[in-house]
Formats: sequence, C-alpha cells, structure tokens
Amino acid sequence: MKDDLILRVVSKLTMPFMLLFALYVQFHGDFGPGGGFQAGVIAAAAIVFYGITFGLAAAQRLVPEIVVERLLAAGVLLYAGVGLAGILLGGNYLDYFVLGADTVAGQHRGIFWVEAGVGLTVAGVMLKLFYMFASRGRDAGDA
Amino acid sequence: MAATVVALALQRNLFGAVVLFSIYSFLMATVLVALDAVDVAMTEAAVGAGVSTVLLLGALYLVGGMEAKPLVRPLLPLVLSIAVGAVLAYGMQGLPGFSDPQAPIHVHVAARYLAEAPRETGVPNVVTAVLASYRGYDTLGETVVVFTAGAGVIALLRRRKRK
Amino acid sequence: MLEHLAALIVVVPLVAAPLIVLVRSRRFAWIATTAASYLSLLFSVQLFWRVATLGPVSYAIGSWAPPWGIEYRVDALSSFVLVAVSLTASFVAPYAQRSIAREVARDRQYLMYAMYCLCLSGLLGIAITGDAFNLFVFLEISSLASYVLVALGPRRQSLMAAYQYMLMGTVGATFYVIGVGLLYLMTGTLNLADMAQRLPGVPDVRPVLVALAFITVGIGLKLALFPLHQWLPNAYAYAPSMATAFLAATATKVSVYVLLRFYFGVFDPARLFEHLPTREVFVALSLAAMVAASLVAVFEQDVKRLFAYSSVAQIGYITLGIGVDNQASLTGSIVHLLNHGVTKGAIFLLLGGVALRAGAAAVRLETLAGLGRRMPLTALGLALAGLSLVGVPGTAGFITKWYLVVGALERGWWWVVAAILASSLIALAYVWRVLEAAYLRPPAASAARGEAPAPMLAAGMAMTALCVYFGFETSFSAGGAADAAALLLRGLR
Amino acid sequence: MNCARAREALAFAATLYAFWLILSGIYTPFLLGAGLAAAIAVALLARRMEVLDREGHPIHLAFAVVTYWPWLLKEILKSGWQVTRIILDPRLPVSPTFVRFRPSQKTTVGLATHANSITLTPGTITVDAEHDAFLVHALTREAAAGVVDSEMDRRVSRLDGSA
Amino acid sequence: MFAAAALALLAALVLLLVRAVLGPTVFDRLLAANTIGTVSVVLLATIGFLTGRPDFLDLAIVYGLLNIVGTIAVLKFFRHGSLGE
Amino acid sequence: MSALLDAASWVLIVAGGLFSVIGAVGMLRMPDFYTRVHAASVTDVVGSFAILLGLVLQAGFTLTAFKLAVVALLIFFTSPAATHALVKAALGRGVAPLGGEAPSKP
Amino acid sequence: MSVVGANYSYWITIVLMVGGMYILIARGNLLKKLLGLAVLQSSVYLLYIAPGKLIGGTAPIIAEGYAVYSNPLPHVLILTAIVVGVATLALGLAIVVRIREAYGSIEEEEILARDRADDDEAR
Amino acid sequence: MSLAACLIIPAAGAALIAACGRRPNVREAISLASAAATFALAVLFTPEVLRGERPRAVLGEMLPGLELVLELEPLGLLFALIASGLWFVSAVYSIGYMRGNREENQTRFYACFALAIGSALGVALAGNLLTLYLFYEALTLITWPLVTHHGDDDARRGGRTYLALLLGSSILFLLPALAITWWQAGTLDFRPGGILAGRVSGWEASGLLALYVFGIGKAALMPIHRWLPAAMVAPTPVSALLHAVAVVKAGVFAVLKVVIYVFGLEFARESFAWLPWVAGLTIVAASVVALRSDNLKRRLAYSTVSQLSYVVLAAAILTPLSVAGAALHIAAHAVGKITLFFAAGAIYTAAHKTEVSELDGIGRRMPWTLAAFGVGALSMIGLPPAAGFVSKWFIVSGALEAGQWLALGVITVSTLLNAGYFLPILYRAFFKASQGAGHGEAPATMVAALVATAALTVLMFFFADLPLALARSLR
Ligand code: NA
Ligand code: NA
Repeated sequence: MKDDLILRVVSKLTMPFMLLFALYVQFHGDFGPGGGFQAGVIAAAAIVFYGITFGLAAAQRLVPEIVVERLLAAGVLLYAGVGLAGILLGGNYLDYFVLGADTVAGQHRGIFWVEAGVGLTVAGVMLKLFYMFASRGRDAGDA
Repeated sequence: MAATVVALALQRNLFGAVVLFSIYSFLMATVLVALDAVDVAMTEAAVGAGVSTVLLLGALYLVGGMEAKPLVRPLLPLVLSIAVGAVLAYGMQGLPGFSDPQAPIHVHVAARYLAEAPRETGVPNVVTAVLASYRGYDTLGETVVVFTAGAGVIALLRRRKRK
Repeated sequence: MLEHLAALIVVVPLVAAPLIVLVRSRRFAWIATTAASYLSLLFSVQLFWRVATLGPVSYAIGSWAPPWGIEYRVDALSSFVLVAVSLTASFVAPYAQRSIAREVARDRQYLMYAMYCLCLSGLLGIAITGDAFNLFVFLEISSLASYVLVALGPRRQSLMAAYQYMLMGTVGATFYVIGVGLLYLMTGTLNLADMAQRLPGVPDVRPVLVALAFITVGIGLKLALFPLHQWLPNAYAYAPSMATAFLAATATKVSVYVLLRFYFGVFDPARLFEHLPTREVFVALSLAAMVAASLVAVFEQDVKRLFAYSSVAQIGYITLGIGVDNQASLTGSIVHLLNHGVTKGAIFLLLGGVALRAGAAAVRLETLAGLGRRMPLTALGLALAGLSLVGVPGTAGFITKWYLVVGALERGWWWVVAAILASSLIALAYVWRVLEAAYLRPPAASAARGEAPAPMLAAGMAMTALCVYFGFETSFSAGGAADAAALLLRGLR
Repeated sequence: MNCARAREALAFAATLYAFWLILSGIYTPFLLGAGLAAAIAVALLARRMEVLDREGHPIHLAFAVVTYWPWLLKEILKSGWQVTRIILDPRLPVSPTFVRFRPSQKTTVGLATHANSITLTPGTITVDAEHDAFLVHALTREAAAGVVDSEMDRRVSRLDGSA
Repeated sequence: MFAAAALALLAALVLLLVRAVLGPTVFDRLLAANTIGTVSVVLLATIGFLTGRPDFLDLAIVYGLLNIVGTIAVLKFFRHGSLGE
Repeated sequence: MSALLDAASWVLIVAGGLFSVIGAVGMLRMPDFYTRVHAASVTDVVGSFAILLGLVLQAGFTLTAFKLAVVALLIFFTSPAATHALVKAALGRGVAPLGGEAPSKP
Repeated sequence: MSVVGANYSYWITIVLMVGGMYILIARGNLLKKLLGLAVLQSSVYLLYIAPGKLIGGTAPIIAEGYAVYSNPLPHVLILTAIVVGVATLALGLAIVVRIREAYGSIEEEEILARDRADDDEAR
Repeated sequence: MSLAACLIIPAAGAALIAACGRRPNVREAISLASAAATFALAVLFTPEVLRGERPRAVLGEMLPGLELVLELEPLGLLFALIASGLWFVSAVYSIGYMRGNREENQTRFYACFALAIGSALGVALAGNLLTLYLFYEALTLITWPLVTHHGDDDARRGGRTYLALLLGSSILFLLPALAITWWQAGTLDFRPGGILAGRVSGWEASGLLALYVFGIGKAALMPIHRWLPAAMVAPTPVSALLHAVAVVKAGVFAVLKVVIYVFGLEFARESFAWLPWVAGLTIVAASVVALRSDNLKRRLAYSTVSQLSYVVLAAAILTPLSVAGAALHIAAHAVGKITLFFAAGAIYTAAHKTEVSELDGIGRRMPWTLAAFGVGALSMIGLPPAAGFVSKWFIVSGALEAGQWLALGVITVSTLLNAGYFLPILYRAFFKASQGAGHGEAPATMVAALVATAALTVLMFFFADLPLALARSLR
C-alpha cells in the first residue's frame, strides 16, 4: 500500500499522534479511562498501522523483533519486580505502601510502575503477534 | 448485538464473519459505555475492533477464506446450547433486581472501594485503583496471561532459521 | 523472609519465565527452570510443615486485608496440593533438558521452558489463592501454557490435540467464571472464605444452585470428569514427553482441588450432599469413568494413549472419593492426587525415554517389545508404576484403593467396592499388555539397546521409587491427606 | 543532524506537546514533565521512521487551511443536502458514474488534500489518486461533472503553492 | 437535545447493522462496519455530554483511531492477501 | 453563552442526528455498493461534523471543546481515507459497479 | 437507554452464551469455532457489568458533583476477562494456522479423517 | 530385627545373583549359600518358638494404624522351614536341570527364585493380614517371570492365566475381605482366638470366609485352581517351587492363618458348614481330572489341587487334631510333591518324556528316580512309610472326633483315586517293556536332590515329632 498516496499521507500524519495518545492514555489511567493495557494496544496499533501502510519490513526496521521480544518480557519483570520491591522494603508482595514517603505517595508510585509494566508487555505482545502472523507465508509448513 | 451473533453463526464467508465480529465488539463496547464501564469499553474497543480483527485477518490469510458446509445435524448442538442457556436463565431469575442499590455487590466490597480508594491510593479512577492496587495481583496475572499468549505464539509460529 | 513463602512460591516460577525469554539461552532456561522448580519444592515443604505445626497461613497480597485485597490461604489441603505439584515439577525439570532437546526445535526450546514455568506457576497459584477470580486468572495462565506445551509436541496430531484441549479448557474456564459471577452477584465478594460466610444469607438459592452447576461442569471439563474428558487422551498422547508427564501428574489434580475447595469451602457441604443428588451424580460418573475408560485403555495400541485413558479412569477414583464423601474416601481422593501424580509421572517420564531411544514420535505396544532386555531399568520402572495403577500392595496405588474401599464400606455401598475392584482388574489387563510386550515379546532386530540418557532415566526411576515409597511410608501422603480430609469435613468454611 | 531537520523536529515536538496539553487537562508538574518527555520521544521516533518530511508533517500549511476548511465545510454541507434529497426521493434518482481527470497539484500533500476533499464531500469518492490522474466515482452525472477542473482543484492548488 | 441526537445515532446504528448483516458483499459489511465505528465515536461524544463527563471523549478518540486501523488492515488484507508486505 | 450560539448548536445537533439517520437509510436504499458509499458519507461526514460542531458550541471555550475538535479532526482525516481505500479495494476485487465499468487509464 | 438495555442484559447474556456455544459445537471450521468461543467468552461481560450499573450513577471515576457511582469491581474483573479472551484467541489462531499448514485444511471432519487414516496406516 | 534377616538374605542373594550373572558357578554358589543361610536362620528360631515365644519386628507403618509387621508363630515357622529347606534342595536340583536343558535367562531364574522364597518367607512371617497380603501379591508377581520363563506363546498364555487368576482373585476378593475385616474389627493383626469373633454375624462371617478362601487363589480351591495346571509351561524347578516349596503352600498357609487367627476356631466352628463341601468337591473332582490326564506334570498338578484341599478340609473340620494334621500335611505334601516333580523333571531331562503313556519300562533305566517317585506317590496316597500317612492320620482323627462323616468319606474316596492315578505309573515304569533306549539317569545333582527329598519324606514318617510339636503349639 506504499503506492497509495492517500493512505500514505494519512498514515504518516496520524501515527505520531496515535503514539502520543497511547502515552497519554498510559499516564492518565489514574484520572480517566485507560491505563497500561489500553495504552499498549494503542501504541501497538500505531506501529501496526505503519506496518500495514509501509510494509512489514519497514515496521520491523522501526521496532526490531528482538526488541519487541525483550520488551514483552521486561514488562512482566517490571511488574513482578515492583512486587518484590514491596517485600524488600519490608512489606508484603505488591505492597505499595512501603514504596514512598507516605502511603499515598507509595501507592502512586506503585501503580505508576505496574501500569508501565503492563503497557510494555501489552505493546510488545500485540506487536509481536502482528509480526508473527504477518510474516508467516501461506503454507509455510516449516514446523 | 444478538442479531450480529446470529448472523455470525450463519455467515459462511469467514471474512464476513470477521467483519461481523468486529462490529459485534464495537456494539459491545458501546453497551458497556452505557453501563458506565468506560475502562472496559475502551479495552473492548481496542481488543475487539483492533487487535482481534487484525489477528483474525492475519490468521485468515494463512488458512484461507471459506467455511465448508455446516454439519448435517445442527439440532443436537442447538438443543444442548439452549439447555445450558435455560439453566442459566433459571439461575438468573433469583438475582437481585437491576440497579438495586441494596444488592450485595453494591453494599459490600465495592462500597468500600468507592468510599476509600481515592483517599487510600490518591487515584480518582477507582477502576484503576482496584485494578492496579487492591487487586493488583490479578493484573499481574493478567499481564502474565498476555505474556504467555505472546511467548506461546512465538513458540508456535516462529520460522525455523534457514541454515 | 519465611512469612513471604506463600507469595514467593508462585512468584519465583512466574519470574523465571520472562527471565528466560529475556535471556534467550537454552542453557540458562534449563537452569532457571530447575532452580525455580526446586525452590517451589523447598517453599512448599516449608509451608506444609508450617501449616502442620502452626495452622493455616493467610497472606494479604499488597497488604490489603481480605476481602478487599487478594488473599493467599494455605491450609492442610492446599499445602498438600502444593507439595504434590512442586514435587512432580522437581522431577520433571531435570528430565526436561534431554527430552526437550530431542523433541523441540532448537530456537523454540527456551520458550518451552518458559511455558513450563508459567504452567507450574499457574498451578501453584490456583492451589494457594483464596480468591475466586484470582483463581480464574491463574487457571488461565496454566491452561494457556499447557495448550502451548501440548501443541509443541512432535507430531501433527499434537496441534489438533492442543486445539481441542484449548476449546474444552476455555469453555470450562468460561463456565467457571459464569459460576463465580453468579456467586459474586449474590454475595458481593470474591474472597472464598468471605463468600462462604455470606452464602447462607442469600435470599434466593437459585443463582447459587446454577453457580454450583456451572462451576461443576466448568471445572469438570478441566479435570476431565467423565464424560467431559474427551480432550485428555489426545492431549496426553501427543504432547512432548515432559509435558505429558507434568500435565498428567498435576493439571487435572489441581482442578480436583478447585472442586474440593468450592464444594467444601464455599458451598454448604451438608446441603450439597444431603439435599442435592451430588453423591449419586459423582458416584455414577466416577464408576462410568473407572470402567469405561479402563476398557478403552485395554484395547488401545498407542501406549501413551493407553495410559491417558487410564488417567481418565484414575481420575474416576478421585472423584469417587468425593461422591462417597466420608473421612476415608476423601482421604483416598486427596492422597490419590499425589499417588496418581507420581505414578503417571513416572510412567510418562519413562515412556519419554523409550520414545527417545526408539527414535519414534509414537510409542506403540510393538515399540515396547523386548524392553525388558533392551532397557531393563526402564522396563522395571514401568512395571512397578503399572502395578501402582492396578493397586498392588506395596505401591502408592494400593493406599488409595484401600481408603476408597474402606470409605465405600462405611457407607455400606458394596457395589461401589465391587466396581473399584472390577476397575482394578481391568487396569491389570492393560498394564499387563504393556508388561507382556516389554518382557515376553522378542525385540525387533532393528531396536536399539541401551537405557535412556542418565538424567532422564534417573528422573523416571526416582519417581518410580516414589510410587513404591508412598506405598510403604504414608505418614506424609496418607497422613497429610487424612488431615486435609478432616479439614474438609470439619468445614473449610 | 542538520539544522533544518532539527528545527523541524523541534517544531513537531511542540505540536505534539500542544496536543498533549489539550488532551490532558491536568497540569501537575509530573504530568507536564511526562508530556514533554512523551512528545520528544515520539518526535524522535517519528524522525526515525522518516515521517518527518513535508509529506507526513504538513505544518507549513497550518495557516492556509484556515481559509480552506470553512469553504470545504460549506461544500460538504451543500452536497450532503443533495445526496440527502436523493436518498429521500422515492424514485432514488441515481446515475452512478466514473470520471477520470488530471488534478493540478504538484505535491503529494496537495494531491492528498484534494483527493480527501473530494471524498469528504458526499456524492463523490476518489477511487484512485495518482500524480497524473484521479479516478472519481460519483453518485450522479452532475456530481461527476462538478469535480473536473473544479473550484476545489484551484483552491487546493493555491493552498499548497502549486498554482 | 443530546438525548434526541443520541437516539438518532442509535437509530442510524440499527439501520447500519441491518446493512452489515444483509451484506451482500464483504465490502458492504465493511462499509457498514466503518460507518458504525464513526457513528459510535459521535455517539460516545454525545453520551459524554449527556452524562456530563468529558472522559468519554478519550474513548471516542480510541474508537476513531482503531476504526481506521481496523478498516485499513482489512483492506490491506483484501488487496494483497496479507498484512505484511 | 449567548442564545444565538445555543440555538445554532441546537440546530446543528438536531440536523446532525437527522443527517446520520438519513445516511443510514441511504445505506439500505441504495442499489449497489458504490452508491451506498455515498450514502455512508452523509452519516460519516455531514452527520458527525454537524453533531460535533454543535457539541463544541455547547462546550464553549473549554478543554472539552478542544477534545471534541480532536475527534472531529480525526474523522476529518481518517474517514475519507477509509472510504477511498474501501472503494479502491472493491474495484480491485471486481465488485461490479452499476452504470458501467471504470474508465481505464488514459 | 440504559434502563431498557440493562433490564434485558441477562437475556442478552444468555443469547450470547447460547449463540457462542452453538457456533462452537455445530460448526466444523476451526476458525469459526474460535469466533464462537470468543462470543461465548464475551457473554460473561454483561453478566458481571450490567448488575453493577446504578441508575443515576456515573462511571466510577471520582469527581466533584457526583455522588452515585456504578460498581467498579466488575469492571476490573471484566478487563481481565477481555484480556484473557484475546490471549486465548491469539493462541488459538496460531494453533489453527499451524494445523492448516500441517493438514492443509481447517475443517474438523477432514482433519480427523486424515488422522484416522494415519492411525490405520500405523496399525 | 533378625526376623527381617529372613527376608533380607534372599533379597540380598537375589541382588548378588543378578550381579554375578556372568559367572554361573559363583552365581549358583551364592544361590546355595543364601538358601543354606536362610534355612539355618529358620532353624535357629525353632527353640525359641517351641518355648512359646513370638519374635516380632515392626518394619514400618504402611497406613495410619496399620503396620508392616513380622511375627513368628509355630505355623509360620513350619512354613519357613519347609520353604527355606526345600529352596536349598531345589537349588541343587536346578543346577542340574537348568544346565542339563540349556535353559536361557538362568540368572533371571535364580534371582527370581530367591526373591520368590523371600516373598514366601514374608508370607510365613507376616504379623498381620496387610503384611501377609503384601508378600502374597509380591509372590505372585515375582513368580510370573518364572512361569513365563520360556517366553514363547505357550508361556505367555500360561502366564496370562496365572496372573489373571492369582492377582484377579486377590484384588477382587482378598482385598475387600481385608477392608471389611479392618472396617469391622479395626485391626488386621493375627490374634489367637481371632479378631472377628463377636463382631460379625454368622452369615457375614460365612460370606467373609468365602472372600478369603477364594481370594487366596494360591490355595487353588475350585474354581480358582486353573492357574496351577496353566503354570505347567514353566521349567520343572519352577513347578517344584509352585507346588511344593512356596506358592501353593503360601495359599493354604494363608487360609490356615485366616481361619485360626482371624476368625478363631471357636467362632469359625459356629459359622462354616459349607467349606468342607467345597473342599471335598475339589478333592474328588481334581483327583478325577488327574486320573484322566496323560501328561505327567498335569497329573501331578491336579494332584496338588486335590491335596491342597485336604489342608483346607482339615482346617474346616476345626478340631485341634485336624488343624495339626493340616499343618503336617503342608509339610508332608511339600516334601512328597517336590520329589514327584523332581522325578518328572529328571525324566524329562534324561528321556525327554512328558506323557505317562511313554513311561513304559523307564524304571529300569532310571531306578533311583523312579524309586523316589514311588516314595512320593505313597506319601500322596497316604500310605506308610511316607509322611503323608501321618498327616492323613491326624486329619482323619480330627474328622472322627468332630463327627465329620463327609470328610471321612471324601478322604476315603480320594485315597482310592490317588492310588488309581499313581500306582499305574509305577506299574508301567517297572513292569512294562521299555520303549526308548539310550539314556540313563539324569545329571547327578538332580538325582541327589530327588533322592534327598524322597528320604525326607520317609524320615518325616518316622520322625514327625518336630512338625508335630510345632503344629501342637499352635493355639
Ligand atoms: Na484506568
Ligand atoms: Na464523498
């Protein structure tokens, strides 16, 4: 679809705003609808959109597969790590109270980081799914 | 929505089915908004209309488009499904009335979330507070579910490297 | 640190999985998997001991007191299941290295380990959580991971088996969620203990009954309750060896645990068993499984499928104990979670070695010909574990059978006793076909001699040794199960 | 990095940040900072994917569109009314037609604007847009005639400097 | 007034759904799906006003974004038979 | 808010609703896929713009108004692209239009 | 509209469940079955969320000027359920793709027939 | 703990045998040594037991409240002496037989043999029903490789019947019998006077006894006797093991133990009227089958079926005299039947004859063997100077004491039948013209073994004091 002028223009125009919107959703989950999961999906959708209009190879150049695979693991580790931090700082698992100066600050910090973990994993997985399905040729039969 | 499902059942062009499925998700999301579940609606829209559609299309490309003729005896599945539905219907007769503020779900755990969450967590979106903190462990699990699916799909679909 | 064991036992394998994916090395993957498995075993034994001496442990995740937060609750029953699961894991993990190297493509092996860790973590999570919805989440983690494990099997049938497993499993999980939803709507809580406390006060019992039905059918699908077992034989037969061994030893058992937890810990057992036809239904289905599935096994040529059908029958023993519903029979049920776990674990581990040596994806009865000479230890292990399936004294299987028979006698259900024994005879028939093939058929000229690689053989034989050990030394197995059964009857509520 | 491109990236980041500020509505230091970081990060990524050319980021048109858009809105309303009349007419007087013509724009952005404008106005759709030819499907022959050498063509050309 | 608009949008939604179910071509369904998406976006904005909560606008934006991605994905698929390339 | 603006927003919103329904009716009435696309534009573009504009007027000079503008812009950019892609794809896949084939390239 | 919609939400739940199950059981196409499964899974959404709605209430985002909020807990649960659903779908599709590569078909009957043929051959 | 040594020695012997499989001489030496050691151990315990002591060893707790326990009482000691003593003799015999017939898998044979003896000793020493059941099943399983020794289709078929009937009956009847006993009595210990007395009604006791006697398939009560002829596919030393040394003895021993220590004689007498009938029927029917069998080993097998029921019948008569007779008969039949089988094996090894009709004149070529056969036959018929006469005497006395006319009748008839199927063999062997030629006696170790057992049979007629003392100290 690289040859389609209209789509190319619209895609280029929309994509950065989609990404920014994803980040907005990520950071404003506390105040409105949204959070890590939705942000991850939107961010992935932006890249997918790019991949659809400019080709899979272009998307893979932009966000290489290996980065994506690391990303999806890193998100889970971040989330689980926040939980372990709770234990190390003297609380229970996933205890955010001990993460900050006061309990509310701790909660805030905890929620922020776990949402970040969710966002990373979801964006990574969704993108990886797209890569996997889009890159597999019909009747590849190589398993 | 129900009509979409019926159409989905009858649709033999798998591609058409995917489109109907996407519509179904949009409708579901809209209904969810009407029920004040904005976070859920956002997710359902993102998942149903976005991710699922793209995934289904990707799969569809790899498997081909038309469904074979349906089974000859669709009656038994229908009877079975309806029987299960009837059981559920029976059980639902005894649920609290719609929007009854005294229903158990409104007076027990959730009431405390609504009353205390902003103070305890400093997060006005109670859904986020419950999701990430009170039931943060569920969300960890949910993230792991996503991770599992991702890693699983990699394991299943990775191409063997050319040697 | 000790008080955090409850959380760590699940988190350690949970964290191992993303680490494995991050590092992407086969060797690291294996080390991490083994370490996680052994740590879980260590933690679960600690927990078991703690519960036995100090009573139930409650752990508030995120320091949110239940029912507002998610509670981990370890009691005699759950700690027993934890030990059973992690014990199996600690045998399968060392085994996995050679087995996976043989059966799975190189660049996917580390993912296989990750899936195994996730599956383990999910199963442990199910057994330890005190929250109905959290249970669902971990159920899904373990299920999704096990679908992948099955699908990565060496034959193309693995894919279809995984698909069907997934379909049935997801329907089961969805039914479970519907059931939990109804309970939630009636009680306003998701904490199991809190739910139990509030259930007697519900104004209308119909949703609760339907919840019971949905949870029973849903979990019944997961635990392969006859006739909801159709997914199981193929899934077990076509999965990679280590996956078969692990799943057969743990997955269905943990589902039984869920059923027990709901029947005795949430619903009112008095009402459940006195006013509803629970007993009759369970006894009837169990007996059908014990006889019908065993009969199918007798005529099966594929050895893995043969033992898979045997699993359906053996699950019948477990559910039979629930149906008979007294101290002895429940002890039998619970101890069989462990006993059948080690027995089937041993069998499938050893069969993995056979498949590896035979160089074939499928182990058929002909494949076993002359096994007694070619792989004498493996054959011996299969024989001993097979006898445990039959319930010969001196094996773990006998202990189970003993409790079940005594339980049935206490109810005066002679016909149940007869059915248990008849099913044992059928088990004898299929085990015997295996033994005959192994010992009395001459090996094919082309058949390779020599045991499986040492780590694999060692794991299989160690698990076989456990089959025998638990046939003699039962203070942990039967003792723990008896404590758990007593707890159930006192009311987990 | 050459100077012009850096300036462009900066300007783009500023646009994105403005977008953030509009969306956010919560102006705590943390979120303001986060927004800035996000805007810069996205701008850098956009540079990486070479979106930041005049095609993808037509910021130079910002002022010109102020006069064009109101005109376009009026056109949309006008043709919308025409299509409405056709829909409500019991005879359904449609005469679907394809028409191919040569647009006068030189830049891709200009062509895209022209093509999109045609599509936005009910009754006409750009089916194919290439540098040398537009293929348009129109609901009626009159509408088809209206797109060739149109007022819209001239206005868009003025807008992107082609005229 | 908002309610009237919301009802009108709902009515449009139902009509579009009929088209989506009737087809007959896949493109008819797609067209309906895309338009349903747009109507939903507007409906969400309206409901946001109806209930006085502008949070809904975020939701509308998500709908809008995913609507285009979904539609283009489908079309890409249909043009080239694959999502990649 | 001035009564004039209020009235204008009223008119816009009601008109938008009407346009939306009419477009949808057109979707049902039109004889083939290509003509239906035109009907859909009425809903897609005219209806939604009118309603959103009405809402903006209601919101006044607030953040909400800006967000509404973002929504409108989104539709403004994406809707024609989607429509265009749809028709192009349909033509490419040989969905026959009423009233003759598309003229080939000159 | 929520009154009208939600009073019937139970029935919608049931219809979705029945429909999903029917597609799941009756159709032989593996992909179609997955769609049925997804519909079945989504029937749960309304079961949880509709009863959480309070008429006159608003989304559970605490703000000035609102006193009644709908129940947030079902929202949290269903968020998880949705995610589980899409994860299952992704995995299912991957398996279906592999099945198609291995068997050249995604019709259950054909595949099972092929497996039976394989078994007979092995015998 | 030294009681456990009775089990450990055979087990260790088996392990050593398996380890020395490459060196036949060492292997067989170990076999003999372990047999001798075990027998010596059993002998060492004899004075203690005769003094009325009951050595005991707890091996562990298998189920809560159910221990694995060994306890030596007179009956068990008698069985232990027979089993370990005859092990030695048959080990000697086996050396000749296995080498003479060039059997394969000799190591497996010797190892399993040792383990089988170990299991039999476990049965003999079992301190409660659970322990007995455990070793009983172990005995079945460990003898299966022996029965199927040849590994051909016949062996497979025979092994199938063997395992099906023995394991099947024990699972189907013995296990529930145990469970019911546990459930009713709360214990499975063997106690003088029984543990069920007063806890179950007569009807229930009757049913329970049925479960026991049919569950103990090794006692070969009809119709659960078919495993015994089926097992004839095995090599002769194995037949000796089955018929004389361990297996069937374990069966009748278990029946005796159950009747004496689980039901108790007093209680049993009130309840069981049907058992003598079944036993009697088995005796007569099996004798008739034996009479009609041309195959020598088959004839001997059915003879065993019939002789075993003597023991059951004696137990069912339920007088102290008859019970002593039963115990004695276990010993007498053991030495007598082993002689017969040894002889049959010797004939097979030397002349390759298996059918009675082929034995014309063989006594002249193999005088020692056939003479020993004659002694064994006398013992089976119950004629002096053979051990069988003594045991029959006690059983008959018991029957007279109890007024069991049925038993008397059965014994009379069966004695005639026994004579009817044994004497013709001797007649053929010594008085008919010989057919084949070119063979003499079997290898020396075989002849030595069978002469020794024949001598033992005669000795037990003259010196029946020890077994009698043991049998009398039963109570
Ligand atoms: Na949120
Ligand atoms: Na248009």
